[in-house]
Amino acid sequence: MELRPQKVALKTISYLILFFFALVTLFPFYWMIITALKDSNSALRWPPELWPKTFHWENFDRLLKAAPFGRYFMNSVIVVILDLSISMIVMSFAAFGFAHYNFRGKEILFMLFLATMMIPGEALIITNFRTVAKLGWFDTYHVLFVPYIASVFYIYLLRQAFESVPKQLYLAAKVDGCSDFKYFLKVLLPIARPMLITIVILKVIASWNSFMWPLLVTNSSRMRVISYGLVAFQSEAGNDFPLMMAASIFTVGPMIILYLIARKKIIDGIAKGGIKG
Amino acid sequence: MELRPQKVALKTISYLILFFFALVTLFPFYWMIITALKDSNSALRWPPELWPKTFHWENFDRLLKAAPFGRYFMNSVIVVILDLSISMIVMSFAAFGFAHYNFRGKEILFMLFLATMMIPGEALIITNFRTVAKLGWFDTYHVLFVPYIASVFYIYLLRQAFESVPKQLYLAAKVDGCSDFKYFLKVLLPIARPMLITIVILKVIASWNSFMWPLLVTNSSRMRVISYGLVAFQSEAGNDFPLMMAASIFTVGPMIILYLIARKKIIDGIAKGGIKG
Amino acid sequence: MRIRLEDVTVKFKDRRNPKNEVIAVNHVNLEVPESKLICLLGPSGCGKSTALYAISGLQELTGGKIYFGDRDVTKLDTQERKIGLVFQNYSLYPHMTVSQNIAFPLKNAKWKRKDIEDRIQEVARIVQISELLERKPAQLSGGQQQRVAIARALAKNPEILLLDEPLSNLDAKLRRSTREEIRRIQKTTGITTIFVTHDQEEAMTISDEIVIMEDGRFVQQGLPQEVYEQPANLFVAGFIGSPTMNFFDGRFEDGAVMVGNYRVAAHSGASGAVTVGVRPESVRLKEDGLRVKVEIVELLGRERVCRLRTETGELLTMITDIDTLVEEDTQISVGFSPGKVYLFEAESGEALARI
Amino acid sequence: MRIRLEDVTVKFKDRRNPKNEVIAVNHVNLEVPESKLICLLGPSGCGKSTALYAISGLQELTGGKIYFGDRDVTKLDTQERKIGLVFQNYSLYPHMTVSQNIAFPLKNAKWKRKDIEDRIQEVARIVQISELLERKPAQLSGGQQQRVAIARALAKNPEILLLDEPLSNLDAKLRRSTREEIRRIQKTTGITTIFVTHDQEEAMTISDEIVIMEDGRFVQQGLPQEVYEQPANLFVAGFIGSPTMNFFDGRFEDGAVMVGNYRVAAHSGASGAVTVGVRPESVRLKEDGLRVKVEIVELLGRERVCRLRTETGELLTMITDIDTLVEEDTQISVGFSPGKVYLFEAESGEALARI
Repeated sequence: MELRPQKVALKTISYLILFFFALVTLFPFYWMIITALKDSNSALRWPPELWPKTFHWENFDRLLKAAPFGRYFMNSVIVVILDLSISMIVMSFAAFGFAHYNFRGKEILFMLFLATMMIPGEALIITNFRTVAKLGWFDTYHVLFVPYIASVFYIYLLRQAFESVPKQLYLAAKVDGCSDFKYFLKVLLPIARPMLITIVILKVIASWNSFMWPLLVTNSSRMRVISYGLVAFQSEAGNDFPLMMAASIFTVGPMIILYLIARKKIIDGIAKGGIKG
Repeated sequence: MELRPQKVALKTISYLILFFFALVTLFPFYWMIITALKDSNSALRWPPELWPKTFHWENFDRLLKAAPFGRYFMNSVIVVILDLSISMIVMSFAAFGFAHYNFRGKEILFMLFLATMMIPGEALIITNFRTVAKLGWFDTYHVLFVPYIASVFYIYLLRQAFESVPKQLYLAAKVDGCSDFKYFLKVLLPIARPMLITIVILKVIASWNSFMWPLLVTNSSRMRVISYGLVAFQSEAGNDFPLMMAASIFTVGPMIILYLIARKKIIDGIAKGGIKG
Repeated sequence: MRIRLEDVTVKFKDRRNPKNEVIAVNHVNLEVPESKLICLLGPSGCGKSTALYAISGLQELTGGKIYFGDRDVTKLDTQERKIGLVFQNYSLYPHMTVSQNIAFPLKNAKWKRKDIEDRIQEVARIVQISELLERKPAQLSGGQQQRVAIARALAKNPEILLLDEPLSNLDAKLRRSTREEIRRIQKTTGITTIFVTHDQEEAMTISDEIVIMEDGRFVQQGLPQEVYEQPANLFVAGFIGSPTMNFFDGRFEDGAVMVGNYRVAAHSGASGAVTVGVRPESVRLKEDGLRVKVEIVELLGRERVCRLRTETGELLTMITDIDTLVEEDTQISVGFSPGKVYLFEAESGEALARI
Repeated sequence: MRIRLEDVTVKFKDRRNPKNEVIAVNHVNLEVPESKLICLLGPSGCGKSTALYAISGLQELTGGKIYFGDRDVTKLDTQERKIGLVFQNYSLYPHMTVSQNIAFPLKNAKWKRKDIEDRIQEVARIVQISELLERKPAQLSGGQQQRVAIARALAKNPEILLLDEPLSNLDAKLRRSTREEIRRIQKTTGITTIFVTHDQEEAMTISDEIVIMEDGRFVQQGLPQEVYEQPANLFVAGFIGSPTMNFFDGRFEDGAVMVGNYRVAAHSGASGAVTVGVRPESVRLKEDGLRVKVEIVELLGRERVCRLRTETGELLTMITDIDTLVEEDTQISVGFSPGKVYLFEAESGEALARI
């Protein structure tokens, strides 16, 4: 339905804020890309060029010669895949347990879990660090993801998704001669698919971008993941901003490609099945 | 309805995973608290004591003498309050603009915003760092939150919440002689309250726990926020684990208290009105 | 307040194909007398809600004029039209109590606090929700929410009350009592009211006059019983009445109307095809009538609803007294009550005669 | 397959107060003959769905026994009982197509792929959804989902079909046609069927026999028309029939039943109070009858529904032919048709006589 023309004041305020918002959100991103294609001198020039005169694609060649980003990249891919496959299984079962079974103290236990969301990651990193140090896990792949397998928030979202499936569907499955495990596998998981996809994507992003933890528990450059590699490289590359930005694009690129491929799924997942439970 | 006894296998798997999950989630937390109350020697002992023989409350006294945690604490409080009040206003308007008005390219702009969620914070920190360096904003309060005022994800959640309000309610408000702005203020915001509360809490946690950015843009210890203060202190305190853990509790404490106070609201908010839109 | 619509038209752009236009309301004229309750009745998608929104001012007109009394309100904003509007889903503000909901339009109109309080008590009394004032909408039943929505619409002393399918979210029992309630409130207050519905029984029982809409046009306007007994065309005849009217392909032959081999009645129409309509209650057992097989008999306490099939495979419904014995899976012969058979032009569907 | 319930009881713990027990089904006995369709009819919360779930095996019994034929199934799991169950909200698996939904119970029962495919075609033909097999439930209308749910329930060749308010999510028109459809399917397949509903009209039209439930007990079992004409007590009389039966406080006096000053009929009952019930269609214009004021007259095409108020303030409903002239705001005098007046014991509500 078309509405009568409204007073424009509020609309103007909204637009101004959207514009400001676009600026602070999108500009750094744009800046990263064009700086990666400038030469070292013009990158430092003030006022900055908003559009470089020549594009220095050779910056990427220089980057790969300067540091083993290929290796970093593969390390990140391995960690993401291991993390994802193990944690999705663990979290699905945990969420199913909470959603489907009743046991004494269930809600209190769940509240305790949720309470840990309040603790800053930095505080936990130290105790986790001591634990893996005692276990002698430094410079391994598993040390990079095992402490982060069980995320309270994702289990919470999954539990919500499972609980939003009508109880009658479980009864229908019983009538249809379906075991609990089959119900979990054939009915619950497929229905929660939008939420699962959303969580997979968020988990991939977090895992790919994780930095502090790899910094602490990997020493050799052989085991560096890409985000750590990026930061380490930045301290080595010093003032060569274009090279730093090229390295940033190397790190950001896969996530952008993931977004472009999965865009519709992400939006659908979050909008329809995901966040809405 | 009570159900007939089910096969126990799946239940057992669920319970085992829940137990494992409880261990990796809750144990570090427990460990932090008891270590803070041990003396330096017993903290290092192996195998560790699960329950200290004596409680060394004086660790907290030693901590406050060793570093200005009171000052750090107040800095964090100021930043959180400024961040929260400005960003909630900005984000509400932005979400309202997206939810309520139609303009050319709206969905494309929104997709672009969402795409920035894929970029790791570390990559943006560098460009943001260069920007605020040029602006000469180092060692100020506003530098600590301005770049993070507009969070794409929260705007997205708010937009969802606003759009889930039936369009007919807007028409009803029109019939009742209500302007657009009044509708926003008196109808939309109160209805979206559960979501607003959820976002406020998530924002407080993120703001309180932010670490990398303060590390980069504040130099003087006068401007340190508590998370940075904690980490800085840890490198200074060296091997005095109990003191480090006491400092951690100082950082974590307010969040735990926030949780205890707002627990019901958080749960209700996320469960009913919040995540469910 | 009288309402007059003059040549009102509302067009939309088709969402899928923006080049196409959808004509939701198609050059309609209407006169609503003062203090009357008029129903806009039609199937879903016929444009009746759009017409209501056009009258409320929430929907801009593509063409035509709307008058309240002698005042041309075509260009006025909703809030200047002095109307009350009750939405299909009630559209109560979920975060406000009942009394805050009722007070909301008054606060926006800058009434004094004392006046607002008095008015809340007054309308609460009219719609009988005085004991619910401190509740939130979620704590109310559907019927109670409905009353609150009416109270809110009445609060500002509107000159016109518009109701958009206000009963469609209620269950059968509540629908019945609420419709009597609305009728009572409308009579008490004497506000000119337009009521939109797709339920013909609702329209029949509640309204002073019915306006039947089809595809954006007003097809017929009249008293409820008039519309039932003298439908203007095939559409109205099929839409009004439950179970629906039976239709047959008939023909004029030898100065009579024939359905198959059954001579319905003498009628000197032009020769050729004709559509014959007869209501279920006008189908009667009759020797030498139409031979039919009884497929289903439903006993509904005081009457029998029989589904019959003719030898040519057409299905028809007959309603008889509970005491008239008709059994399933038997062959019977039925006729149509004289004076209760409707003839429609086969092609246009226009009513021709009642014989 | 015959169904027999012997002294079946289901108790729950009260959620708010775990010490209290709620008796949902209270020592009921039932015999369902082979190939019949039985309705469990009662208001919401009367325990009818719990009773159905108990028969299905989804609900454990607190006491009593259930037999299918001669087999005691009381201790059997749901999947061993050879039943099909259609839920109120259909409970289709939203991520599966129609044919996958129908195949699901067969796959769980380890049928061969070829047999499954044949069976899908077969049941799809019975419920007439052959052209919908590749759709997802979300792409279907309510009525189509309903049919798919029935198809899935029929797929495993169940010996018993249970339906839990299967029509309550459909609109009025669809409800009518779907109920005829269910009747047809049940007759075609000959499966013993139990149908739960709160809608008395639905129960009247679809079932071979009706069982009326009140507060966990079976109050009356009988043919639909029997239940209508010979209600066992006040509850049944008030629950069956629409508009509902009129009730009056009456008394025995001088060998007759009196309502106010109106002498209803001669009857030699014990003296004292009695509840007099009379259906709206049995209220007739009559001189020297009960003097009433006509408050509302609804013209419903073929009949008039009149709301009347007695001099003592009681409201009653009368249904007359459309041609009987009764006008609003007039005084008339009405009587009750002889042989159609029901007497109930004033205290217990038990039926006494029909006079």
